[in-house]
Amino acid sequence: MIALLLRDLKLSVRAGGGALIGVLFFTTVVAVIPFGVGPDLNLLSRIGPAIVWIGALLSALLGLDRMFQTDREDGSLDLILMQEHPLALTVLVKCLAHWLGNGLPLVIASPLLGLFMNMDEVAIGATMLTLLVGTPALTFIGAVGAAVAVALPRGGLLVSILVLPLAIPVLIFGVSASYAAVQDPAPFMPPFLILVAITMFFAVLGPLGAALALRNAGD
Amino acid sequence: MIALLLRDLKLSVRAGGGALIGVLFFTTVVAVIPFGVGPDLNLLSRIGPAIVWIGALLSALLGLDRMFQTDREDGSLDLILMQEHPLALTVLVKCLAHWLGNGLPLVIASPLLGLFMNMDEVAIGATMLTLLVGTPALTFIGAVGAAVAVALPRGGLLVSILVLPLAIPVLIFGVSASYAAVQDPAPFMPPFLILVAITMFFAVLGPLGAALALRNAGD
Amino acid sequence: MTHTFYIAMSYGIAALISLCLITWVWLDGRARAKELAELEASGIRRRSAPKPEGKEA
Amino acid sequence: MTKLTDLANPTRFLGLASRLLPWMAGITAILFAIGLYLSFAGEGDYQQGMTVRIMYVHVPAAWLSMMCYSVMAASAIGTLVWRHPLADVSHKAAAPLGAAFTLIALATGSLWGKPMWGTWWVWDARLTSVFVLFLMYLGLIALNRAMDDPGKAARVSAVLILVGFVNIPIIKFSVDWWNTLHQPASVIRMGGSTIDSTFLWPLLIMAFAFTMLFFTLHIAAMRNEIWRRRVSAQRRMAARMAGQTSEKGA
Amino acid sequence: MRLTVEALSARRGEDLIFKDVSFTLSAGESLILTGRNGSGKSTLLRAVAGLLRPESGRVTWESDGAEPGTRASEACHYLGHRNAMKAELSVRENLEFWQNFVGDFAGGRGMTVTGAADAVGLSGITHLPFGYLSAGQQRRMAFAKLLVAWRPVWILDEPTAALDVSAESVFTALIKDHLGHDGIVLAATHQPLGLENAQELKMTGFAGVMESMW
Amino acid sequence: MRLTVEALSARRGEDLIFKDVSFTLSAGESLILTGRNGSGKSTLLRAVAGLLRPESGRVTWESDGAEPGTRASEACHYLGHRNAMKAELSVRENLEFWQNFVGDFAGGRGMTVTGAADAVGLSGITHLPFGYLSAGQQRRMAFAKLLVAWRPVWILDEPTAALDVSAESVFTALIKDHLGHDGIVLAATHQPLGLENAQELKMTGFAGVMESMW
Ligand code: HEM
Ligand SMILES: Nc1ncnc2c1ncn2[C@@H]1O[C@H](COP(=O)(O)OP(=O)(O)OP(=O)(O)O)[C@@H](O)[C@H]1O
Ligand SMILES: Nc1ncnc2c1ncn2[C@@H]1O[C@H](COP(=O)(O)OP(=O)(O)OP(=O)(O)O)[C@@H](O)[C@H]1O
Ligand SMILES: [Mg+2]
Ligand SMILES: [Mg+2]
Repeated sequence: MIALLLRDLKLSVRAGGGALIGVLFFTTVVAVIPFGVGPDLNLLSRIGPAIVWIGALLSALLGLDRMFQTDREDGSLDLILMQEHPLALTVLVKCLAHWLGNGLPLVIASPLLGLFMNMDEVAIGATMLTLLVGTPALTFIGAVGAAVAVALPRGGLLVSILVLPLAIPVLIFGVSASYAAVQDPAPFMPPFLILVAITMFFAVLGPLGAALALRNAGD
Repeated sequence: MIALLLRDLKLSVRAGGGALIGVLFFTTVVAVIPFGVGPDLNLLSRIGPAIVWIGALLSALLGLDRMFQTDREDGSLDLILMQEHPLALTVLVKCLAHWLGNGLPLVIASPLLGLFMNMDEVAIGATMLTLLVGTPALTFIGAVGAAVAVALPRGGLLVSILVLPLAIPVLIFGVSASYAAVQDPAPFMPPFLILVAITMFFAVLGPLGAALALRNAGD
Repeated sequence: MTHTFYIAMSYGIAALISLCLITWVWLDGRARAKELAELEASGIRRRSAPKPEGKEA
Repeated sequence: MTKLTDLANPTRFLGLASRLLPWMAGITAILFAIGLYLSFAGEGDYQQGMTVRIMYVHVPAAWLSMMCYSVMAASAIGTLVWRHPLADVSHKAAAPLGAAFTLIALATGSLWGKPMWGTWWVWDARLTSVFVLFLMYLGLIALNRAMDDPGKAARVSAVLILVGFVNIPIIKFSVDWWNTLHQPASVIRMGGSTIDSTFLWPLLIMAFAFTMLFFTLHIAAMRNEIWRRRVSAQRRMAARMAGQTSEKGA
Repeated sequence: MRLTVEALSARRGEDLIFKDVSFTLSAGESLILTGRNGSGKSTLLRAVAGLLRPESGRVTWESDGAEPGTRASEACHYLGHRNAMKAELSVRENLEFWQNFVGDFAGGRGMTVTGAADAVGLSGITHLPFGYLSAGQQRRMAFAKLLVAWRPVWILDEPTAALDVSAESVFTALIKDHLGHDGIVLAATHQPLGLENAQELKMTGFAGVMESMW
Repeated sequence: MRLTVEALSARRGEDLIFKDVSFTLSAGESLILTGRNGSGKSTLLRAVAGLLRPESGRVTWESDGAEPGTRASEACHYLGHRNAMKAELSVRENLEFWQNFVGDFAGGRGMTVTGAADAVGLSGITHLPFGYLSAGQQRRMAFAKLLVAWRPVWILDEPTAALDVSAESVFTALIKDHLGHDGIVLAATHQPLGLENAQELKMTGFAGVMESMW
């Protein structure tokens, strides 16, 4: 299992994905925003958390759909399925590796981007915290989609329809918790706890669902 | 050439689900912004064109990096490279197919998203027009990146970062033309014409650069 | 903050980055030269390089 | 008289480099000594106060960041058209230098921006295009590391360098095309320099010093890269020879 | 130690590819599948390996030491048409990963990575990324995977494809060695593997449409 | 009609794989490359097909009808280790695409898609997605690609890998037929193709390190 974690991490670092690249991409995306919106610092800091979250969603989505596809194409998936390890655990480990390689660096880079977006300290902290809690959920949801995609010879389309709607609640609670931290009347805790709950829910459901899809995908 | 166009279109509909995933992502991005900005309709309509453009840019980038990768993995790229058709023309056709599969749906979906953002008719029309003219440039720029990615044994995202900077001018002029259409003093035509010029510039430079990279990537 | 602070910071950062760069290039060069010398010592040399006696290979 | 083709021979290049490098390093040091003295001896600008001194590092570093890219673009043409190995080495060696100079320009620019504009960073065209340049340098460094066939890496990065070259005119003319906070060109412009000569001299000398620093480091880095390749080729050769003898023995 | 296949049938799309295939293999026995292209050899192997849900029938594994609930697939190594190695990682990294992930099955010990590479005749190039190897070198390294972790049953789908003549005989020797150590081998092949005492099963393809179901 | 290869050398990484290979093939002639795994057969074929930039030397194509500037690669069909077909598209769609995209070379006519599928012995399954075919069926369909558009030179990299015995003889017949119609064949293989009068070139691998350059 640790071997799998390490292998997937290595692949995500080598295959041009991973830490530096994801973060650079994220940075570039955020850097593009002020061009669209104009150099209005006030406005920037207001939409900041939303933009940082969208950037994170995008970076998390990049490559997620191919989480099992590459393993299937080269035949590794067959061998992985044959082992005695519970499949859901294997999926969990793969998700973990994906998150460590792609999600965590984004969380770590988010303060810098918050600065670019002229956000204040509280907003930056809140965004970082919600990202830390919320991005794993995106990975778990994506894993189900990726597993289904493997099962369907022409499945790509269906997957996005399946996955994005599930990701929207994460995005919404993540963003609203970040805002609640800075805007006075709204309390931070309720949306944040919901976000935690969503992540925990998908941490269970995601690997189980993905494992089920993979077992039934066999050809 | 038409055969190539048709094949790529078929593949984008059948396999990756280019069209729908892009549009769905686009919708998600646009749907999240109001959370950040709050229910301030005025402000929404003010940043509307910018947000729609940013959403389009991000959606256009999804999957663009694998434009040549799949062809390389199954060996098709070898045969494509050997033909007597000028390679730049082949790349142009592939770009066209990619744009028809991924860019055009975004353009078509944009009025709907404009409505979400509370934009008025002129703004919606202008945004749609600028998207129609500007998104091909994104594809052409991305093609260079995709061609370079093919050469990388461990290719991928690295490349989008290398080319994303080039997309910034497209975004700037697209957005400023959209704004110029609604804000009085600024004239619409100059930025719009620059956008046209940029697209035409990259319509030449992109395929040529990509062809050069493909020829030199050979292994 | 005083202007002196910004000036000092600017010159400081510029000096720091330049020095890092110079040291990196220098250390890299030394390491490569050492490797070459080691190879030379172990008797491996370029086919097209002149022989130690000075005769052309 | 040495011809260009002689220069382009790695061995000859190494010989030339070892003769030139001490001189160039010396000239660089002298120029920096004069430049630094002049920049602190002169008085401040009536408008910008003492902070004008930041200009003496900011502007040369900014120029260098663009010049380095131009050198890389020229080498890239060398790689693609003449396929010369020294051109490969040249643009590979220049990328980290470019990144460093761009970083200096960015850092000193922000440090100047805080007292002058009241903010460290704004997303205007000049600043963003320089930031983009920095990202491109980083990307090219990463690209060179990601590939282990140096020849292919060189050709591929050459293509990207050439495509990315469009950014250079954008940086240069961004202040004219978009109205921004940043200073428009005043030293290098059509119709002569508009800058006061008390500032011009230190600036020019510092610029010259930075340029010499760049060329010194570039030649040294190229020499290192050639050595690196030589070492790796000889190691491979040795490994193969050892393998062959053991195969025969078995 | 016994691998039992009972009345196995499998489907592709809506066609039955084979019907009621049964056999039993005990320690040291081997079965060679032959048949034309598309006759269902790979399909049968995948069904036995538990990668394809069979239409009917079952595959069981019995052995003295094994817990009763062991799925047959856990006792098997599967070498399919695809190599299951990552082009981006070096050969050594690939082999080490499979060694750790797959682990040894009760009752045996795998070789070291270096030993396995040596056994397939390619000890010198374990540092190269797998993707750089030639087609035959890749196939050999994929075979080395079987050696680094021990499994009693080897399921091999055209193991000798793309190999040169000397490598073919190396492979045959390795397979014989496995059989000699009480292994079981189930292989599909077009070229004779040169195993003595191997049972042979000729696949014929298309065994009918699942009409009765409707 | 003549394919000339002069003093070709090619590199992989920093190793020279072969050096100064020269040969000429005229209408009706064939050359078989043999050698161990990793000896550089595929590398040579890719260099001739113009897919790999050679370190030195050149490949030229002359023919009565051809314009002087024709790249040699335009006169060639290349069948590599990979099949160049899309798993998502049906066999027919795949073949039709290559037929239209590649087009016929001056001086010959390709078969129809149905005819080509028939020639490789698989006329019944052109409606299936390519990904559903068995390994051997995929290889056969990849070969059918050579038949739908005419090219004087065929560059074949282990064309018979994964094929059953009957298909091998079908392929040999097709290759002989191509040679009989003034074609040129350049093939790498481990199994004898059964061509008479074929020249043979034995590759040996590793021809040196490019150290002198530095
Ligand atoms: C991070 C922020 C900054 C960046 C990235 C930046 C970048 C550049 C670049 C690329 C140039 C060379 C332009 C050319 O040759 O045309 C330049 C020149 C210059 N910059 Fe900046 N700059 C920044 C901040 C500032 C600030 C805050 C000031 C002063 C208020 C300033 C003053 C100047 C001046 C006076 C020149 C010389 C223009 C000329 O004479 O051509 N810069 N800067
Ligand atoms: N969805 C489907 N519908 C109908 N037939 C299918 C479908 N998927 C696969 N097939 C057929 O099932 C058979 C599977 O063959 P399999 O891969 O088991 O053959 P094989 O004996 O391994 O052949 P080879 O020697 O070529 O490897 C093929 O004839 C293939 O065309
Ligand atoms: N970057 C690299 N560095 C060193 N060696 C390499 C590199 N890339 C490929 N090689 C080697 O170059 C050779 C290429 O062999 P090639 O694919 O041409 O062999 P082949 O004769 O077709 O073999 P096969 O019969 O297995 O198909 C292999 O030995 C491979 O290990
Ligand atoms: Mg098979
Ligand atoms: Mg080969």
